[in-house]
Amino acid sequence: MTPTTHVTSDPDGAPASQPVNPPRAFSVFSAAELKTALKKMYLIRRFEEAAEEAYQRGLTYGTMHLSIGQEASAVGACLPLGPSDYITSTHRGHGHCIAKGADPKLMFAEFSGKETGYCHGRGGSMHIADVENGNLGANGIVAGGIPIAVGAALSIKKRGLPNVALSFFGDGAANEGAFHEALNIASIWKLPVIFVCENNKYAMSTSIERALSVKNVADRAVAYSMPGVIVDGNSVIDMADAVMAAMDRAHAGLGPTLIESKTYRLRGHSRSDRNRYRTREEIESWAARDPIGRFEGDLIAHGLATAADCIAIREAAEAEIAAAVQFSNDSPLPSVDHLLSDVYTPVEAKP
Amino acid sequence: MTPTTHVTSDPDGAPASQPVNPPRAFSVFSAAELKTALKKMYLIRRFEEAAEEAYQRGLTYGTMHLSIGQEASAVGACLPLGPSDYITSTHRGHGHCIAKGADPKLMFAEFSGKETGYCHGRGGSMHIADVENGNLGANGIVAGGIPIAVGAALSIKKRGLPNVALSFFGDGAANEGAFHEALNIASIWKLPVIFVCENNKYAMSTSIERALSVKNVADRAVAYSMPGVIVDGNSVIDMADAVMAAMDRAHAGLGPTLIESKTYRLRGHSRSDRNRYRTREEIESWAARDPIGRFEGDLIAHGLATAADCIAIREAAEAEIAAAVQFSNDSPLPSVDHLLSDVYTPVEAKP
Amino acid sequence: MTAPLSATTGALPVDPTATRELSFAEALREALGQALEADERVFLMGEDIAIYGGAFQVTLGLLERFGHDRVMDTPISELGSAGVAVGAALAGSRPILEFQFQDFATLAMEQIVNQAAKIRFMFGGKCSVPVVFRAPTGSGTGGAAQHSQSLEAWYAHVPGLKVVQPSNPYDAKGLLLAALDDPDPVMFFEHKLLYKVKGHVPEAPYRVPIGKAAIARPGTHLTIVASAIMVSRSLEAAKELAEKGIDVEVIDLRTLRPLDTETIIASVKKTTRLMCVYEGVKTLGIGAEISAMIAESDAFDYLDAPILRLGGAESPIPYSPILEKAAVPQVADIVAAAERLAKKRV
Amino acid sequence: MTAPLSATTGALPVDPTATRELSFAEALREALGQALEADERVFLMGEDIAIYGGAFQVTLGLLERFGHDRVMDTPISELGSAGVAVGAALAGSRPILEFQFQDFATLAMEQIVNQAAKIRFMFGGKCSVPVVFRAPTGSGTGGAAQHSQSLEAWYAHVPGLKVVQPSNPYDAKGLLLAALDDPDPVMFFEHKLLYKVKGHVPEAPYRVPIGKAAIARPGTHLTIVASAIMVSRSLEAAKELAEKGIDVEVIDLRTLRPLDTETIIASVKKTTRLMCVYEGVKTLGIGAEISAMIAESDAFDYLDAPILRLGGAESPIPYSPILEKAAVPQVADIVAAAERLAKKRV
Ligand SMILES: Cc1ncc(C[n+]2csc(CCOP(=O)(O)OP(=O)(O)O)c2C)c(N)n1
Ligand SMILES: Cc1ncc(C[n+]2csc(CCOP(=O)(O)OP(=O)(O)O)c2C)c(N)n1
Ligand SMILES: [Mg+2]
Ligand SMILES: [Mg+2]
Repeated sequence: MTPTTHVTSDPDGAPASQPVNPPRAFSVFSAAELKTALKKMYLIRRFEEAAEEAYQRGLTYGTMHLSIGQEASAVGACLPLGPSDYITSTHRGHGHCIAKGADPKLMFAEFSGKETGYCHGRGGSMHIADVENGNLGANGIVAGGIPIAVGAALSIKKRGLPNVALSFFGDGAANEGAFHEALNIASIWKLPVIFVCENNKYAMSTSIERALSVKNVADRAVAYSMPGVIVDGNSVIDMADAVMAAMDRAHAGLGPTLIESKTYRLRGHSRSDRNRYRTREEIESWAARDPIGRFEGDLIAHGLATAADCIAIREAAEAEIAAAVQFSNDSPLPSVDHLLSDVYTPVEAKP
Repeated sequence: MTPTTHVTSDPDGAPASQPVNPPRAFSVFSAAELKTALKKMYLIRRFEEAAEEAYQRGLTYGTMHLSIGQEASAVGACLPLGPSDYITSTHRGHGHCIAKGADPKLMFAEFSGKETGYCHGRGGSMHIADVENGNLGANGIVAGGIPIAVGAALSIKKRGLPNVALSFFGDGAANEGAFHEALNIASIWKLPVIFVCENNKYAMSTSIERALSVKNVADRAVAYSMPGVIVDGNSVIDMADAVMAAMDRAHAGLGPTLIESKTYRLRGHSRSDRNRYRTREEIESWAARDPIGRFEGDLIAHGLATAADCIAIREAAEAEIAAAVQFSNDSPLPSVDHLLSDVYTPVEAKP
Repeated sequence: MTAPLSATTGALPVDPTATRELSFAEALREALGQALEADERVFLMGEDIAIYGGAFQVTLGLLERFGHDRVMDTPISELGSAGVAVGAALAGSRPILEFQFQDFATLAMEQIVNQAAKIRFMFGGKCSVPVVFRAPTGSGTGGAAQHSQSLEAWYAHVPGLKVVQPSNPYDAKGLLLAALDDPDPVMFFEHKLLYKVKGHVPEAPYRVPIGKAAIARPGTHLTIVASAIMVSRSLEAAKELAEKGIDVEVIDLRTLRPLDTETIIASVKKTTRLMCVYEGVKTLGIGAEISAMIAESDAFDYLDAPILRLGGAESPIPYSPILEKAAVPQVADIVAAAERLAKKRV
Repeated sequence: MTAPLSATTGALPVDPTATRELSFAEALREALGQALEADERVFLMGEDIAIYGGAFQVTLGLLERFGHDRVMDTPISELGSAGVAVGAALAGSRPILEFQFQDFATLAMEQIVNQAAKIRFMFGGKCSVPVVFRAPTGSGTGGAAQHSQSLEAWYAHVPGLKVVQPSNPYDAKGLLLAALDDPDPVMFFEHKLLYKVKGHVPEAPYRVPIGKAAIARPGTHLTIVASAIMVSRSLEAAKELAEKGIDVEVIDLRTLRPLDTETIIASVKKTTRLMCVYEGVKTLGIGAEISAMIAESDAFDYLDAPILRLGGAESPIPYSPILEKAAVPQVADIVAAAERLAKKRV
């Protein structure tokens, strides 16, 4: 039985900032790659803010789940992945999507229900996907993507490919039967899959203390004979390191890893949240641990970027999101004539 | 975190015969009560044999799952329970049912689809229930009874009753999402429920090695912050002791316990089993650990029964089952005119 | 929303001068509060129903009044929660489980359909399973394909269940209290677009009987059978149609199982034309049953035109509002279809 | 069991002199083996399908031929397994998942209905989910309420799914190979009582197209629409009815979604009388859709009698054989109902 690996952990469940070993990510990724990661964090942040603005101005529809505060978790986990690695995502999926390399233009158009969006306006915020580039989609069903990632990993293994599948899900998802069944199957079949639980302390209004029978989601790894790793989810570098270790395991045929990313969402659960279940102090204490500033500090401290670089990156991201919003605004709505056209795959008649 | 308590365990996963402490059951139960337990074991054995005979003679219908070899697990677990404690059972439920105090006459009639059966012939082997006496039913759905037991425990707790709910299930059920969700809920709500996993090494043809990601089902208890206890399921006394300890915990408001009963079914999974998945040697080695002979030995060694007593008990059980079969044979079939009468509860019109 | 028009349709007599108005959600909340007060066996379970007050705020404030023992937040465990509700009901409690969206009840189908619906029958009638499963349904809020379904027909296909779907605040309260009295499992579906709709609701507890449809609007030319949000849409359409000289009778099903076949048959015999309007997917949606029921009844002989179904599109519910609207019947669709039907002749 | 009679009904031409016979289970096994041979992306998953050969022995021997990598025993995890199949399909594999009994697919409804059926649509048509879910259905084996259901109508209510239900060994093989070719998720339902039924099955792979019904027996007085075991019962009834001077046309649906409305409408126009025979619960069973479809089609004008449905009882399936038989249509019931219908006039 591999024991749960607590990288480091304070009594609050929030890990201290530095893992014990020198981070591997700094030696693996070039300065350019790390700066691209920073850019993605800014893209996520601005995307979410733009989404929020659109909602406040009554321009969008439906619900949305913003990942502001969780950017490091998404970007760090996806940093080691290539385009042929798969991810599955969640209702809170914009960040994962951008981290996996999606085009914010097509995302914002999808978010706005436009024909030019990733899903031609069929899916919306909760269903943005880009299967060709390994993003098997956000998911409106809590834990719905976990077994799907296991299936992708099974397909990878069957075809002898050097890839992995990585499944993002929340702390709330860890109480779904789908989590249990999927982790058991992944373990017995030793599949190249990485489970990344983004524990932001709440499932909607329900705190982990009231819903989860263990202190850490990673404590459940032992029930599936896989390593359970707790990571500071607000650190890009720690997340990337943990995922690289899990990829090594997967590539060696040793099977899955459960990574618990301790993080926090700074916005409400969804647009209808009145924040009755947590304190302003708690929110502010986490706001002070902002993952973007944190990563900028890391980059500057390691001489990989200057403060001016960071500003330039932020501005580029802001411009890109502004362009994405413009693209979306300029885009046409879907045509009702095509309502039924994507239900089934058109089939050529077999001779 | 309470660690998994291995009472004792050999490399084969089969616990040695004696726990370390002197068994509590001997001081708690009178000789008469223990002899009744022996009688129940014989009733179960004979019931199953009679069921098998009926099938071989083409007299019954449907499938059946015999618990020959698992009598100690059922009888030992139910020994400490009173009529106001609940159980939920499984597809392999005849033993649990008799252990909880059911009348074999009404059971055999139900097994035979007769109007006089527990369920008036509606349920058959897989659905025998006796709700009034705390048996919430066998269940055709693997793991289906686990959350139901948790619900009964919730109701017990809400009403402040001094009872417990005990859920029997198999090793295969431990891979169902229902197991996970139910154990988590029971733990966070500290409910008076006892989970008894009868690990007979196989789910149908699928050995635990190929389906279960841990060595012991009890190893999963840690994922729900509850004690996990491995018991020699072929020992009535060990089973009763483990359940009594779990009842103490439940009564003290400390919540659930997961007990893993290591046992073995000596017959095939169901009537259609061709036993392709296990060896004759394995079956014979377990046949040599027959739980009935074992319990008789315990009773005689402790001076609680004589060999003659045991023979008398067996003969009484045989006679009782013979009478049950006769009762069933003499009973009428249900009337098709009443097919629909038990679908809904008749309601008095409200004024 | 209109309260039922006639006592013969099953509603209790309503004081016509009463004007107390509640929203659909408030009416449900009042019913839940009264049930919790009246019967200590009753308790509520569901995801985020306590502190948050439920995704649609139906249970808002009940935690404060009744405490965490009676208003229980569950983990996100639909199957387990449903099983817990079934077990508690078997053991003598009266649980009400809220699914946050009907779509998530797909995770609990095993417990609902194999256990709750069948236990009484399988056990030879020796016990009942008095549990109420509540769930918001339907499209119109931009929830997209996994948060907008109308799968009521599934449950109406299952003997052992009762299926209730109120269309207005008055019925919401009365049917919920009736569901709680019912000894058998009741699926209680609440259309999301109705939650904020207001209507007259008496304060004292009352019951609207399960299994009785209401004539929401009497008419002579054509019968529309609908439920939930489609009742108000049909009533609105009926107004437009009246201006065009077509006098529509609108039947509010209220209960999808058991169906009030009597009321529907009587109406069809009177109007000789039948149209079923429903949000669920057209194929095998509730309108299929109503149509088939009429086509094999003696009302068949009275029909002056084919039976028309206006159901949801043969697609998942799309996200984009323009598509979402196109996927389910709107007032204009009902008007157009009714006009067509009124002209048709066999 | 008869092979399809006419090429226009969608079957490939069959050599009338061929006599190779296989059971329904053997035909399925042959199709699975041929698919595993022809396409390395294909693999099988399910509970006890490898060593045990499946609860109904459909996959017997395939482990020996293809090994554990292609014939995979799963843990008892229906929801997880369904999700794994969906994910594997999305990633380019061609999984075939066997549910041990259709009843257990209730545990997997989320993945089947929210994911498999909707992913293509939600993702804007940019991918497909080529997965086949197989499941034994129906009563008649003493399985009682949780092992005997016929919930096909649920799936036929869900856009994005295709639903197939063969009635004979020839179709079993041909439809299964067609399901495997299909880029979209297919529910493949196998009636337990058919597994041992024998019939002509060519050895070389062939397809029976999804979505085409077959005229299992041509007739002039009355149309019976049926599927699975109800086809053979209807054919048997038709023989008896022929002796009584009633010439019945029996349509074998083969596919419940999409429905072959054309074939049914044409038959009803010819015979002017329609009866739907199905094992699922009568209310909202597949017969409801067929009846409603006809009642709104132009075939309505041709009807000389109300449309009759002979469906399963409004109860769970009981254990006792005498009750179990009474709960679903038997040959005698079909004969009696058809006689009544033949006499009726509008
Ligand atoms: C099966 C299911 N149940 C409930 C919901 C409603 N819901 C959406 S998000 C959410 C909370 C999820 O919490 P968590 O998994 O921790 O993710 P987070 O929102 O914190 O990122 C809930 C209850 C859902 N979408 N799917
Ligand atoms: C949900 C569900 N899946 C599958 C089955 C079919 N089935 C019946 S018993 C069984 C094996 C159960 O194994 P286990 O839980 O270990 O109990 P045992 O039979 O060994 O007593 C299976 C697969 C079922 N009844 N229910
Ligand atoms: Mg969370
Ligand atoms: Mg077992």
